[in-house]
Amino acid sequence: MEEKLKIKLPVFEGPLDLLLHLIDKNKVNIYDIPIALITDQYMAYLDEMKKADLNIMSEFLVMASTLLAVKAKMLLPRKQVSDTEGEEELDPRAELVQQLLEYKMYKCFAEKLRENQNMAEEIFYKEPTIPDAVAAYEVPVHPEELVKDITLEKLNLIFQDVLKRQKNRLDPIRSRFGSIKKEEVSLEEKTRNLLHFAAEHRRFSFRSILESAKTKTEVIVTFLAVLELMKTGQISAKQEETFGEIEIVSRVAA
Amino acid sequence: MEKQQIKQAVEGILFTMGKAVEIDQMARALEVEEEDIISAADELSNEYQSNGRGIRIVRFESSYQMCTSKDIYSYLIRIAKQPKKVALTDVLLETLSIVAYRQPVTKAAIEKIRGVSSDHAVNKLVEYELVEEVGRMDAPGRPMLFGTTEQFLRSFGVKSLSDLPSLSPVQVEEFKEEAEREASLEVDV
Amino acid sequence: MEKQQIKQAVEGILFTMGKAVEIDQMARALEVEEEDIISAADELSNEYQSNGRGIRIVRFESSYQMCTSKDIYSYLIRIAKQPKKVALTDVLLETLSIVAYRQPVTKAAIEKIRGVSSDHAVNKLVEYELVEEVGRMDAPGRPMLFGTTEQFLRSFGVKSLSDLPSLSPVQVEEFKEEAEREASLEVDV
Repeated sequence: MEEKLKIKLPVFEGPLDLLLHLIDKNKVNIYDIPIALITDQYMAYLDEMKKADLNIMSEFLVMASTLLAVKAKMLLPRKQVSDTEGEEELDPRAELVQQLLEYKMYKCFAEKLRENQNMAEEIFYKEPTIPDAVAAYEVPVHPEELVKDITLEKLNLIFQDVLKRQKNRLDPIRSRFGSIKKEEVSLEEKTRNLLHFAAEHRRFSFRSILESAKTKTEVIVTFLAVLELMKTGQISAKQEETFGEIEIVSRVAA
Repeated sequence: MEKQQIKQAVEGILFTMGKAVEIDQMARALEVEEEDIISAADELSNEYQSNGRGIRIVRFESSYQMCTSKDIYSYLIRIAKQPKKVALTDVLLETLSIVAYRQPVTKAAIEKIRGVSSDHAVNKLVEYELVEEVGRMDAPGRPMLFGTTEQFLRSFGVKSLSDLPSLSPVQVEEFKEEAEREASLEVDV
Repeated sequence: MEKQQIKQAVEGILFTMGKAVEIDQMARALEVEEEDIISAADELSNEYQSNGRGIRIVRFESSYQMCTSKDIYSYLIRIAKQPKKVALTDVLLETLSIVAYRQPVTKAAIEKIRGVSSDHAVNKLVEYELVEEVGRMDAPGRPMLFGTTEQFLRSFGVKSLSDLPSLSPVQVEEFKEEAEREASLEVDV
C-alpha cells in the first residue's frame, strides 16, 4: 500500500491543462462541467501535488479558488428572472468554459506546429560563404553624403557650443599651471633617505648631498627635506660666512 | 538588366548569403524593380522544383532563401550536421502557438490564456530565436509585444503567417463546436 | 542509385557544406563508387557552366566545392557589404567645426578645446577627405597642422572659407584671449 504514494503524478502545464484532463477523463461535455465533481477531483490532485512540488502550487491554487467560487454559485438557488426583466442569467461556468476552450484551441495549434516542425527538420540551410574578393571590398564613403543636411550655419553653432563648453570647463586659475607632472622624487622618500644619511654621518656639507641630485626637481626636494628635518630638530645647519659652505650637523644617533 | 542576368545574380546571392535575403535588398543591389526579383526568383524556384534538383528556393514573407530538397535528407544527414535541433517542450510549444496565432501579444495576455506565468517560456523562445520583441503596446506600463521570427517560419516550414489557420470569428465558432463534439464524444485520451 | 539521384544528392551536399567536400566522403555517404561521384559532379559542373548560372562547381584535387560565379561579384558586394549609414557623429562634427574655424590647428590644440583626445576624430575626418594636413607648426616637436579641404568646401557648397558664418565680435575677442593664453602654454606640451 505504501508504494502507492510513490506513483508519479502526471505532469500538467498549468491549472487549465489539469482541468482539461479531468474533463476528458470524466468524459463530460465542456459546456456542462459537473463542477462539484471536477472541483473535488481537482482538489484531490492538488492534495497529492502538495506533497510533490510546492513551487508550482500557487497558480493551481488560484484556479482552485475559482472552481470553489463557481461551485458555490452553482449551489445557490438561482435568481428568478422576473425581477431582472428578461436578462438572461449567465451560467457561473461560462467564463471558465470560454477560457478552457481558448486554451484547448492553442493546445491544438501547438500539436499542429509540432508536426510541421518534424517535417521542416529535413531541410538543410547553409552558412554564409562570402568570397574573399567580396569580403575584402571596402565601401567608399562619399563626403557629400556625409555632410548632407549639415550647413555651415550648423557648423558655426556647433563651434560656438564647443567654445562655450570649453569656457565652462576651464578653471581660469588652474588652467594657467600648464601641465601637471607626477613627482619624480617624493618629499617623504627624500626626507627618509636624508635622515638615514644623517644618522650615519655626523657632519656633512649641504653641497655634497645636492651633488647626487640628477634633476632640478630633485635639488628642490632635497632642499625641502633639509628644511623639514631642521624644523623637526633632527639636524641643524650653519654657515660661517655669506655664500660660504653650509655645514649640516646631525642630531640623531646612529 | 535581362531576366537571365537577374536570375544569375539572385541565384549567386542566395547561395552566398545562405540566410534569407530580403526582396527589396536584392532589388536595390541589382537596381531593378522588386517585381523583377520576384519573377526571377520564382522562375528559378520552379526550375529547381521541376528539374528535381538537390537544392530549392523558398520564399518567406518578403524574402527568399536557398535550402536543400527534402528528398536527399537521408544522404545529407550522413555528411552534414543538423544545426542545434531545439526540442520544444509542451510548455514552449503551447506558448509559441499562442504567440504565433495572437501576435503581437504581451506576456500578460499569454499568461491569461495559459493560466500560468509564461515569463520563462517566452524568454526561452526568444533565446531560441523563434520569438522576438516587436514593439510596445500603447497601454499603461507600455508592455512589450512579442511576435514570431523568420526563424520560426523556417523551423516550422511555414511560408508566411497567413499560412497559419487564421482566427476569424467564424473559425473560432467552428472550433467551439468541434471542441464541444470532441468533449462529448471522445472515448479515450 | 541512379545518376540523377546522385547528382541531386551531390548538389545538396555541396550546397549545405559550402566548403570543399572530399570525393571519398561523398562516395561513402551515398554508398556508391568514387567514379560515380566524379561523373555526377562533373556533369553538374558543366551544366552550371553552360547555362550561365550564378553558382558554379569547381574541383580541387580530391574534392568539389560550390561557389559563386565571378560575374556577379559586383552585386554580391552590394548585398554583403551593405553600405553602413554613414553620418558625421557629434564628435566628428565638433572636431570639424574646430578645424574649420581655427585652421591651421594642431591635434593638441583641438584636444585642448574639446577636453578629450581627438586623435581618432581627426584621423576619421582625414579619411573622409574633409580635413587634411596643411603643414607643420614651428614649435617643439614640429606638430602637424590641419585644415579643411577643397572637398569640405564642395561638400558644404561654398566657394571659400570666408563664407563660413563669422563669430560675433565678443566671441572673437574671447577667442583671441584664449588662443593667446593657450599659445603661451603650448611651450611645455
